[in-house]
Order: sequence, then structure tokens, then C-alpha cells
Amino acid sequence: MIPVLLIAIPLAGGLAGFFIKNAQSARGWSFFVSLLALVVSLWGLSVGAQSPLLNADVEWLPGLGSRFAVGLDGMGQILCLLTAVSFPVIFLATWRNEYRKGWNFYALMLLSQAGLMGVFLAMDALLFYFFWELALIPVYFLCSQWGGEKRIQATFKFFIYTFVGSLLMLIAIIWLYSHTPDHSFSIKSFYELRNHINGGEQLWLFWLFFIAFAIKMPIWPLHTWQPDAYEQSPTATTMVLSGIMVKMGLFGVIRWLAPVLPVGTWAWGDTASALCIIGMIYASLVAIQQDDLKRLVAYSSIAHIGLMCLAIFATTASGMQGVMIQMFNHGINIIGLWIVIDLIERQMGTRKMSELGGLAQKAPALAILLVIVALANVALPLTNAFIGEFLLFSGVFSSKATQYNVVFTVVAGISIILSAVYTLNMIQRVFFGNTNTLTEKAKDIRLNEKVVLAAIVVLIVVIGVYPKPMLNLTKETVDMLITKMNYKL
Amino acid sequence: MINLVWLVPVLPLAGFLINGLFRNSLSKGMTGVVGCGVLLASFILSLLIFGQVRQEGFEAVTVTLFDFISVDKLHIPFAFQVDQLSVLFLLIITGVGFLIHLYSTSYMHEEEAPHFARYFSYLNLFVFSMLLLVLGANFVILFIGWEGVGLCSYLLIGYWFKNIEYGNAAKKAFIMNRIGDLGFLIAIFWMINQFGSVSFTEVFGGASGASVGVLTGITLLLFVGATGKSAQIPLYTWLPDAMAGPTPVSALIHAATMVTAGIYMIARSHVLYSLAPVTQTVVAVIGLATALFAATIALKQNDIKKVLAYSTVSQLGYMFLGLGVGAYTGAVFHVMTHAFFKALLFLGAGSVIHAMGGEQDIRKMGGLRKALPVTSLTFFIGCVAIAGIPPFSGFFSKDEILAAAFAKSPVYYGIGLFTAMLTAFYMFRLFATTFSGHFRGTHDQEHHLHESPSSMTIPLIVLAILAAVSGFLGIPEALMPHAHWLEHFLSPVLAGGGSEGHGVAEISRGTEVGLMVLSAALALIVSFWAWSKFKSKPEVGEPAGFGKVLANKWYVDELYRAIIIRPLNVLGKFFVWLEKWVIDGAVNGTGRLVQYGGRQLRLLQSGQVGGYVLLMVIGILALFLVELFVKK
Amino acid sequence: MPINYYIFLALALFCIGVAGVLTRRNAIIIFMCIELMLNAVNLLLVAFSKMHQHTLAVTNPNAGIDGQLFVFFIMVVAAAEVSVGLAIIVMMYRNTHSIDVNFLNRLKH
Amino acid sequence: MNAIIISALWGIIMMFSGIVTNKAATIRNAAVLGLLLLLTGNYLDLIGYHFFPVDVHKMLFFDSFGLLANTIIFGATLIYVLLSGREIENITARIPVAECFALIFFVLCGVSLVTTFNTLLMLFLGIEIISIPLYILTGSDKKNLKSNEAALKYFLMGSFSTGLMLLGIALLYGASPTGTFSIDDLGVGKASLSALYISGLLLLLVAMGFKVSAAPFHFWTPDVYDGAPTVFTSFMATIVKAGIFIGFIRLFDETFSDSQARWQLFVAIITAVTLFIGNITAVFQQSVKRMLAYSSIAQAGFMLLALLSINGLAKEGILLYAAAYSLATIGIFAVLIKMKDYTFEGFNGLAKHHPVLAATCTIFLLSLAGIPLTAGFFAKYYMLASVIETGHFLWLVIFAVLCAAVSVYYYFRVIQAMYFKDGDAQVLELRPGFKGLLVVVAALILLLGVFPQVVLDRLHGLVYTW
Repeated sequence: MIPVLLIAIPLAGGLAGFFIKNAQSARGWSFFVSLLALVVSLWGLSVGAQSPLLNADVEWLPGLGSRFAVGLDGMGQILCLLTAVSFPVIFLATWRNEYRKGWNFYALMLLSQAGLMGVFLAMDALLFYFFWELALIPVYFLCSQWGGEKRIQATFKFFIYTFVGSLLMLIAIIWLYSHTPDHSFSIKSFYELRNHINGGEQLWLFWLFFIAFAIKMPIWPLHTWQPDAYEQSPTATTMVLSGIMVKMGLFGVIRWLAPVLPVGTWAWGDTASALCIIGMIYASLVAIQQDDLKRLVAYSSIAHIGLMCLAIFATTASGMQGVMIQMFNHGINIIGLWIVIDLIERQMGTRKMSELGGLAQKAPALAILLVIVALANVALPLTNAFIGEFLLFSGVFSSKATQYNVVFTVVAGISIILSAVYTLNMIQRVFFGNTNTLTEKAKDIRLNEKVVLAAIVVLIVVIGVYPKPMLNLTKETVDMLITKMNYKL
Repeated sequence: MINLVWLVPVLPLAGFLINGLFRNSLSKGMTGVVGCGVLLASFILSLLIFGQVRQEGFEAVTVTLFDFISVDKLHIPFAFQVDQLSVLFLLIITGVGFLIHLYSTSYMHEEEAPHFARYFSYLNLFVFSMLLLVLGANFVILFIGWEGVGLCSYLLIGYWFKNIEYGNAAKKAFIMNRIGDLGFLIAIFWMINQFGSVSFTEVFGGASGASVGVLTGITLLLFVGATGKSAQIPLYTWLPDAMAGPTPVSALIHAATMVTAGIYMIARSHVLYSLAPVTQTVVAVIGLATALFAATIALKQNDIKKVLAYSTVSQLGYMFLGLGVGAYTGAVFHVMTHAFFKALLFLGAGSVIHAMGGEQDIRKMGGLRKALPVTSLTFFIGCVAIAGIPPFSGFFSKDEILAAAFAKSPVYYGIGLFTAMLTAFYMFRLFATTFSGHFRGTHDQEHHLHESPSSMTIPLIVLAILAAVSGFLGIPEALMPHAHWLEHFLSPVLAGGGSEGHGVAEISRGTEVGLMVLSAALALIVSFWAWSKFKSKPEVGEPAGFGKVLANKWYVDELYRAIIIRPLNVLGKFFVWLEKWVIDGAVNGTGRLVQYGGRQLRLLQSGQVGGYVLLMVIGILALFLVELFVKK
Repeated sequence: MPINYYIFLALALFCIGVAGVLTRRNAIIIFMCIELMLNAVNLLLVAFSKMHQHTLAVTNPNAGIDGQLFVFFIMVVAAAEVSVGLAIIVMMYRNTHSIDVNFLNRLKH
Repeated sequence: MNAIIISALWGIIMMFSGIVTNKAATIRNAAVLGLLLLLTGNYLDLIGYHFFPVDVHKMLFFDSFGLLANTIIFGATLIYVLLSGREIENITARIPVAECFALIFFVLCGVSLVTTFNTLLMLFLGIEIISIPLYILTGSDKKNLKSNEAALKYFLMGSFSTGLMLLGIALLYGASPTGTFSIDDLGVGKASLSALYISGLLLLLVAMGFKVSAAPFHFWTPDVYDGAPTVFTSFMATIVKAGIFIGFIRLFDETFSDSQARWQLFVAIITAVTLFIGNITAVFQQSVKRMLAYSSIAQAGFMLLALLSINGLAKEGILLYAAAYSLATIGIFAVLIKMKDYTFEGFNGLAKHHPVLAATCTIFLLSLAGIPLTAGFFAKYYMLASVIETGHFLWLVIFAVLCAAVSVYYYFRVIQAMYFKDGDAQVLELRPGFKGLLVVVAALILLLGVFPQVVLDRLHGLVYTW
């Protein structure tokens, strides 16, 4: 019931949006729809984990053994909540952006939301693949229609890149399907599979999946689509991409790779972890060199995602909990950063840090809010990210799945320091120092932006001080995953 | 009353929120009242708590507020621990903190209201974090405060954010702290892995069970954290730069409280350290080295605050020496006395700078005694105290550490004593060049010279008194048996590792007294020599030869830039290149390859029927060849 | 006479046809070569049908008759192709006054 | 049986309708009527009403697979005629419309032979009945040199391949134990795989490969599709190709199933080459029409996967693929015909001036690219699944998906041109009915993409019982 609503509301709203033909009202409409989705997801949180409302399962393709099975477990709850929260925030934050043929823009945004919800809710492999692609198509149009001047190439690269990955994943899914005893795509029979396929097959199947997910996250060295895509997309879409879409990769690994192919995961864990760590250090160092705000945030996001992926392969309860909560936190924080960057770009017409400076004098409120979000980005205690990264690191450190856990922790830890370096650089170069001719005429932020950012800040602090509810939410999921992942042939 | 302990940190937090949120509407007066009021309130509260704690046989109390993080087996409550040690620090922090807040109200008076409020909100936030740090009942809460104070010091150093230099100093401070914090964090993970908990009681309880190797590892990592926070080699260089912040900030954060967090943390976990002798030696050596190193640098500094900064580093080194040789009480004692006299000195320096209209170079000062009687007097007391001249506080605390050091090894003692003499020397060089002789500044500066307002002098006087008398809280056994109130007071907490007991016991009473006399005499002599040397003809020229090396702080900053920062930058640039030409190049290359392939392949489509048929026939023949030669 | 001879002969004819198609440029001649290929096949079919008659006579009297039937169909189809083909060639000739296939390269790449 | 006879008869009727009237509209409507008849007749056949109780002596075999294929093909033809039927009148050289429709019906007759043949003789006749009218249709634009050239090339190479095919048939006949052409008896146990048999098989593979334009026997395709009048290109590229594919599958499933191990490798090679050449060469084309020609080769490569792994999934899949591919391609061509400029630039900014055209076109292209929610996805899914089910040739599957990714490149070039590039695409006049029909086709594709069950349910039952 609730999952169906979560998908249907934005879907219907989006389709309707195409026919509004008036940007203002379309904007209002889509904001309303996203709020509706938010309400539903909150309802889903309220009904309790055992409620029958949280699952739906209807006939879809009996011939293929695929059903329209959707459900909300703890992880689904968190990610759907993230999706549901993000979209109203995004709409509100970019309220003043003008788009040519705006109604199409908002409609496509809602469609992408529907796709994302579907990905997080699908309990059937084929359905999952369906939504996996569907989430991509609207974003493709959004970026190449309303993006920057190099948008078409950048978006196209992004599309093909991810498409290759997902096709490889499709092969893996079909292969697994053809090996399920009951010829079914349902997640249950996929979880049974590990008894039927031997380790050798899991070894290559792992990569068919992991490449797809690694491209989405992205994991070094498959990340090069990301900075361009982020830089060229309209900021609202960038928020969707970086705040929610990258979670698809992590989600995929957690739900469809690690529990299904435990042996493969366990065998390749060190390799994958090494990639993640290289990516973290690499991305952090590259981020330090960036001058464009969007690119800087893009690379920092690569580093953070790398850490989460690392913790998945650590196969520890605390690490997995960390991933769960951090997926939410990272989404909130990075959206906050994008909002600030968008504000700056709209006012100053540039994202180059070298051309900015001294904004703190002109826009103190903006400065303070940014500083808080940025501090969350460097995982300062009492911000939400600290909870996440603390659990992630302690998970990695106490990992039994690898004998390099200490090395991993230490090397990955260096990225904490580096993140402080580039984040503080950004704050200083944008907000501190003296104003220049460009930033002279800067003004402080307007109410709606202030409200949105304040809301984000409140979320950051509340989760940072009292994470318990969030952690309890995903407890069962995590235990289930860990038991499944610890399976050895 | 104890259960109200959460109010102690919450009050400053409230102050921070009020001042922060309403900074545009509040008047300066209101801001000041709020800022100081909350501090006073929590000081009084701390006093009340102290009143309960000081009763005999008081057992440490843990006040749990709520469940912070709990993941499968790991439970981290948000809990405070009230015992003698934490209460002592409570008093120091809130007390000195209040005085400095009071002082700030007039020191920062030129600022416009919003920035004034910003300043006080930061200051309150700092006190909040510091209180978290000392109250936390487990390492995670401690760490929260630990990073919190780091943040506040960042914010306050960069308080005048228009100035990029200050910004850089702030950044440097934060990042260097971050490096240390990483060590701390890993230590925490290790504890979780080893003891399955981070709460003091459980960790210390399980410590005896753990192997020495593990304990050494954990303690060393913790110490890495301490070197960052408490500015020890190799992570000390941020502290002198931190003087970019307003002077009261330097007094509060970079002298009295924050920088002593490392000492607190090690004293707190002395149980672990006592079980890890290797670490103890490391701590002692690092501390001693830092003390000496910083002292030598201080000899040649001409910025009044820089001198004090390096002396702070040096004194911190002293405290670590104390910790290293097991004189935990001594270290804590020195923390307390140092808090008093160093805060006093900084505030005095602040008042001087205030009078000089922002001038900080002592070569442009001189003869300020006449203009600033109160300041100069209190400053003098501070100097005497830090120089270790009896009966002022510095003498007792320093001496306790030296005695313990002697017990461990005379070498420690020797270097420690030498450092003490250096301290005396540069302090009196500073005093003489600043206050005696004749004025060397510009005329309108001389014209403006004036004693600071009472709101600034009162804290000076109070601190001066404390600096003078606080030493009597720890009169050594050697002089008067059972007069060491502090040791007695802290024994419930620190007796566990109570190695200083036997540490001191090893040396006979006679030698101890002898050592005291020696150090006291040397301190006196050196101080007098320095004073007489500089009061008439201070060195105003640029230093040359070895003095130049000292003046340039042994070129350590340059060294770090060369061996750490530049390589990282080069690496980053290389990665950018790699990204563009190799990784992304490969991706785009594939695309181009496909296009190129397309351009070439279409040439097969020659348009000639003959050609097509020929290709077809070739294809057929190929199939037949496959059939013939490929075995199936 | 053993069947192989027929097969070799037919294949030889067929290959000659193919070679012709490959080498000649005149559309008509190419077409004739193709006809040659078809006739080679006819020959082969008839040969085979006789073979089958021999081998299978005992089981069914009119075995292998299909082969000869097929030949007639091939002839008919060939005739149809001729008519269409020649028409096309003529149309070509009308427009370009040449039936040299090497000039047919407006469409390429 | 119904389909064959009705199509043949109606072909003749159309031929003479030219005498009765020369009003194009009437003739077109007659054709539509005929197609409806065909559909109903074929459907009745499917559910067991045979109008013409002729004993075909096992020369034809009307199983549900073939008849279902017929239904799809006739349906596609109907849509094709409705969408682009009147374009036949716009061919520059004014040719009598009636004849064209007559030829189309004859082709359909051939197709229905190919889909239900039971002896190689019928297969041969069917192929020829398809090919010969196509030569004429290709050259129907008499004054246009490109059309002439295409016709001549097609004719020469077509008849050459006929030669190969006949030789193959002859050799098989020689190898057959019973001395018949019936595909039931041709199947000989692996024990007696004589050289005759293998070479015959290979030659048939080549000849059929030529007809479905599988590399390296595809060279006629781009030129012919490019040169022929677009309206007929659309016909050839979709309906004819689909029909022949059905025959192809049928032949190899019935005749050579027991020697599968021997020829699978050849098919695999041919498939790989086809996919590679088709996709890579399409990348660099400048004209959308020619790009579609190459894309049809690429799509053929995908359909060949079904031939590689002949199993239930493959048979279901090939029918679905035929439907999906035909619908999408017919749609694209219908739009393409309306364009003044066939190059990619010609599509620039189409979305601004003709949103409906652009939107439907996008759906067709997405379907060809195999994006979920469109019929194309399930078509490709079945092809991949059928091969994976066999458990071999995984390298081919991976290669295929990589090629699919390449195909996205050139399909999306059109989408980019329509939506993201500025320009004013020149379009001929559009009737509202045309747009409506396009929308219907697009909807059909989406329907197949979300609920392929509507077709598959039937298939599932039928194919497996067969």
C-alpha cells in the first residue's frame, strides 16, 4: 500500500505536470506532490515495521516469474525518507530559478523521484532493474535540456557510462534468475541462490554487479563521468544526482550484491576496498586542487562515498549501521552544500573560488549556515556525519573480513584530515578575506533559502545529537545482512 | 546537586545560542551580561558541586543524560562523570573563563554589536565544549569536547576574518589538531575493538587484562592526539600562529584551558599509561624536548604574545614531562598554576597591547611601568610565578615535577632545570624590555598610553593573587608533611597510577630540599641577570648568527612546508593530470576509438557489387575453413 | 557412373558461375553467370533424384521424384527473375546508357 | 492456408483495381480492407476455422508459431499502410499505386509461405516470392538513379544468393536419407553428418543470412535501403525481414536441431560480426535513413541470438522482437518520410515545432535502444535470456550488450538533435490522423513494454505445446 503510493504519487504527479504548461503553477504543483510523498513516507515510518501496509505484491509477468513486489524495510525507510525529504527541499531551494518550459522540468523531476523510490522499494530483481533505468532517463533529459554549455557531451557520457554498467548487471540478473530453482526474480529466491551456485561463478558474477554499482557511486577509477555531470547539470538535478542517485550504487551493493553473492563479495572484498581507499585519497587530493565549487564538492562526495562502500565490505554491524545512517546524512549535507553554491552562483554568476571572497561581510547568515553544513561535511562531532563516520571507521577497524583492517582504517583516516583541508579552504576563499569588486554588491539570502538551510541545519544537529531513532530503524536490516554476508561455502 | 551537573555545560550553551541567534538585536551591554552571566552561574554551580566532592570518601558519580550511540554490542551513553579531577578542571575553566569573559567585555569594545555578540557566542561555545571535554564519562564524549574546542579555537583565531593571514593561522590550527585527532579516534576504535566499550570505568577496569603491546599502541595513539591539542613536538607550530586571535582568546584557550586538554586526557587515563612504560618514556622525552626547544625559541622572539606563546608550549612540555615520569598530580598542579599565571600574563599583555593601540613588538615599547602601574605589577607577579621563584605558585608545581624527574633520571632533571632557567631568562627579558627603560614607541602612542579600565584590571588583580598564592595548595612533603592538599584531594582519582608517591619517595628528603634550593637560587640569579641585562639596553636590532635561527623558530615551518605540504600539492596536481589524460582519457578514448572504427569500417561499403560479392564469397570460404579446422 | 562425378561436374559449373559473377562487369553477363549457377544446381538435383530412385526403389517406387519436380520450379522462378532482372537492367540503361556495374557507386559508405 | 490464399487473391484484385479506378484513396482503402481480411482470416486459422480444406501433402504446416508470426506481420503491415500508405503516391516517378499494393500483397503471400513452410521447396518459393516483388519496389522510382542502382544491386546479389541457397538445398537433398525435401525427414542423427549435409547446411545458413542481412552477407542492405524509396525501405526493413527471420528460426529448429552443436559456432561468429559491423558502422553515418539501415543490421544481429539458442525463450522472444522492432522502425520511418532533410541536422529542434512527432520518435528510438518501459527492452531481454539459458556463449552475450551500448550512441544522436539542438526542422504537411496513429503506435510499444504478458501469455501456451 504505502510503497505503491510512494511510487504512484510522484509518477502520476509528474505525468500530470507535463500538461500544466505554466512554470509557476507547475512549480507549485510539483512542490505539493513532493510534500504529499513526504507525508506518505512519514506515515510509513509511523506504522511500525511489522505492518502489512509496508508491503505490496501483485502479479506482473507470470511468464517470466517476475512480480510487482515492493516493500519497505529499514534501509528502504531511510532512503525513501531521504528521497521524500530531498525533493521538497530542492524545489523550495531552487524556487527562484527560471527554466525554459519549466513545467517539463518539474514533471521530469517528479518522474525521477518515482524512479528512485522504485529502486529503493523493489523486492524483485527485474523490477529493480526496471526502476534502475527509469530513474536515469528523466535525469538524462533534465541535464541535457537545462544544463550548462557543455551539457550534451557531459550528460551523454554519463548516460552511456551508466548504461553499460546496468546492462552488465542485467546479464548477471538473468544469469542468477536462470539458476533459481523456482525460476523467479523475487529477492527471496535470490537470497536462496548462494546454496545453488558455487564460488567460482560468484567470482565473475560479482564484477558484473559491482561494475554497475561502482559506476553509479562512483568508485575510482570509474568516476570520471561524475564531476562533469555535476558541473554541467542544473543545480536542482545535481542535488538529485549527488544527494540520492549515488545512493543507488551503495543500496545495490547492500541489497542485491553482498547478500546474494556472499562468497564473491568476501573473495573480492579486499580488492574493492582498496579501490575505495585509493579513490578516497585521490579524490581528496584532487578536490584540494579544484577552483570550481561544484567540482570541489563533486570530488569530496567521491571520497565520502568511497568510505561508505569500504565499510560495506568490512561486514560488521557497526559499519553497516554507519552506512545506513550515513547514506541519509550525506544526502542531506551535500544538498545543503549545493544550495549554498547555487545561491552564490545565482548572485555572483560564478563558481570560481578565485573570483570570490569576503562574502561573510555581505552575507553573514549564509556564511554561518554554510560553515555549519561544511563542518558536517568534515564530520565534526555533534553533526550527523560524525555519527556516520564514527560507526563506519570503527566498523572498518574491527572488520574480520580482511586482515588489512588497520591499514585500511589509517589510510582512509587520512582523508578526514584532507577533507578538513579542502573544506576550510573553500570557506576561507569564498567567505573570508576582503570583498572584491564582484562580491561588493552581494546581498544576504532570502527567506525561503534561509528556511531551507535552517531546516537542513536542524536535521544535521538533531541527528548528530540524538541518532538513536535512525539507528534503531535499520537494526533488523543490518542484522539480516550481516548474517547473510557471513555465509561461507 | 551533582545531578544538576549537566547545567554547568548547558548554561554556556544557552549563552551561545542567545548571543548567536539574536546577535543583530542584542545591545553590547546585554551581550556582555549574558556572556559573563552564564559563566558566573556555572562557576557558582561548580563551586557548589565542589563543595560536595571535597567531602571525605566521595565516590565518583556518573550522570547519564541519554543513550547516544548504541550499535549491536557497543553502547555509548551521553554521560558525565563527576569526580575530583573533573571538578578541579570545572573550577579552573569556569573561574578563569569568567574572568576572561569579564575582561573581554571592555577589551573587545571597539567591535560592532553583531561581531561583539559573535565573539561572545564563540567564547561561550568554547566553554561548553571544554566542559564537555572534562565532564565526559567516556572517551567519545571527551572526543566530542576535544574536537569542539578545536572548532572554537578555529573560529576565534579567525575571528577577524577579513585578514587572510589570520584565516590561515586558524586553518593551520584546525588541521594540525585534526592530525592529532585522527590518532585519538583510532585509539578509540582500538579500545572498542579491545574492551568493547569506551567508558572510563570499563576501559580502565579491563586495562590490566590487556596485553602491554595493545596498551602501548592505544596510549601512544592517545598521546598523538595530545601532541596535537597541547602543541607538543611535532605538532606544536600552530600555537604561536594562533596568537592571531584576540588576546583574551589566547589567554583562555591557548594558555589556560584548551591546550591543557591533552594533560587532562592523559591524567584521566593514567591507568593505561602506568601499564605502558614505553609510552611513558616517549611522553617524558617528547615533553622535555618540547620544553627545551620552545624555550630556546622564546629567547629571541620580539612579539610580546609570541614570547608568551612559546613559553606556553614550553610549560606544556613541562607538564608532559611530569606525566611521563608519573607525577600526575604534579602535572595537574602545574596545569592549575599555569592556568593562573599564564592567563594573567596574557591578559597583562592584552592590556599592554590595548594601551599601545595594537602594537605588539616589545622593541617599540619600554618604560611602560609608569603608564600602566597595575598591569606592570601584576605582570611582574606573573613573571615571578612562571620563573619559579618561591614562594610563588610556579615554584611549587614546577618543583614537584622536577623532583619526580630527578627520581626517574638526573638527565631529565638537568634538562628540566636548564629549561627552567631559560624560562626565567626570557620572561624577565620580556618584562624588562616592556616595562622598564625608556619608551621607544611613536609620540602619539606615548600620548595615548593609559591604564586599562577596571573591568580589565580586576581580572588581572584576581589572577595575580591566585598566581601568587595557589602554590600553597601543594606544599611538598619535604617541606611540610601532609600539607600537599591537592595530592590528598586528587588521590581517589590518581592514586590508581600513584607512581609519584614512590617516585618522590625514592629520593631522600635531604636531596629533595637541596634540589629545591638549587632551582630556586638559579631561578633568582638568572631572573635578576636578565632583568639587569635588558632594563637599560634592550636588543632592538635584528638578531644575527644563531640568534637568527632561533628568531626564525629553527625554520620548522619552512621544513614542514618543504617535506609535507609541497609534496602533497605536487601529488594533487599530478592526480589532476592523471584524471584528465589517463583515466578520463581512457574513457573518451574508447568513444573516439568507436567513432574511428566506424569511419574506417564504412569504407568496406565500397559501392561495388563485385566487391560485395567477393567479400561474401570470402566469408563463405572462411566459414568452410572454420568447419574444416576447428575441432568441436 | 558414381554420383561423385555428377557432384564434381555440378560444383565445377557452379564455381565457374561464381567466378564469372566476380570477374565480369557487364550486368547481363553477370546475370548469365548466375543462370549458370542455377543450372548447375538443376543438374545436381536431377542426379541426386536418380540416385535416390536407385537406393530407395524397394521401399517406395516413386522416390526421388521431388528432385525433378524442384527443377521445374527452379526453371520457372529463373524465368520470373529474368523478366524482372532484364526490366531493371533496361531501366538502368535508359537512365545511364550503360550497364557496367562498376559505375554503380552512387550509393556507398 | 487462409492467409496464403487470401493474400494471393487480394494481390490479384489489387492489380486489377487499377483498371476499375485510379483514385489512389479508393485503392488504398481496398488495400486496408484486404489487410483486415488477411488478419481475420489468419486469426480464424489460428483458432481452427480453415476456409480452404486443401490437402497440402505436408508441404506446409500451419502451426501456431507460424500463424502467430503471420498475425504480427499482417498487423505491422496494416499499421505500415495506414501510416505511410499514401506516401506511395508521392514517389517522384508517378507509378500506378495499385501495382505497388499488389506487389506488397504478393510479398505477404511469400511471407506467409516462409512462416509455415514444411519443405525446402516451399521455403525456396516463399523466399523468391518475397524477393522478386521487392526488386521491383526498390526500383519503383524509375527516374531516380539511386533507386535504379539499388534495384540492380539488389537484384544481382539477391539472385546470387538464390543460387547459393539452391545449391545448399540440392546438397541437403543429396544427403537426405528419404530423398525428400520435407524438413521433418532431413534431420539426420549426428552419427551420419556427411560432408554434403554440412556444406548444404552452411550454404543455407549463408543464403538465409543474406536475406536477413547478417554480416558478412549484409553489404546489399545499406545501399538498397538507402536507394529505395523510403516508404518501401520501411517495408523491407521491418515486415520482410521479420518474416524471413521467422522462416530462418523455423528452418534451423525443425531441420537442424539435432546437429545444433555443429552449427552453433558458425551462428555465434556470424552474430558477433553482424553486431560489430552493424553498430560500429552506424556510428559514423550522417543520414538518418542510412543509419537506420545499419541499425537494422545491428538489430538482425540481436535476433540472430535467438537462432543461436533455439529454445522456448528464443521462439517467444523472436516473435516479441519482430513485433517490437517492426513497430518502432515503421514508426521511425513514418516520421522520417515526413522530414525534408534526412540528415541528423535535419532533425534539429524538431521538439520545439512538432512536440508530438518528437515525443513519439523518442519512444521508438528508446525502444530500438532497448530501454526499459518499451517493448524493445523485453525483446532484447528475451534474446539475452535465451542464450544465457543455454549456459554457453556468455562472451557473446557480453559482447552483445556492449554493442547495445554503442547503439545507444547513434539512436540518441537523433534525440539530442530533436530536443537539445537549436534549429527549425523542415517537415512536410501532417494530417492529424497521422499524429494520432503515431501516438497509438507509441502507446502500443509502451504497453508491450510494461505488460508484455498481453502477447506473451498466448505465446507461452502456444510455443511450448508446439
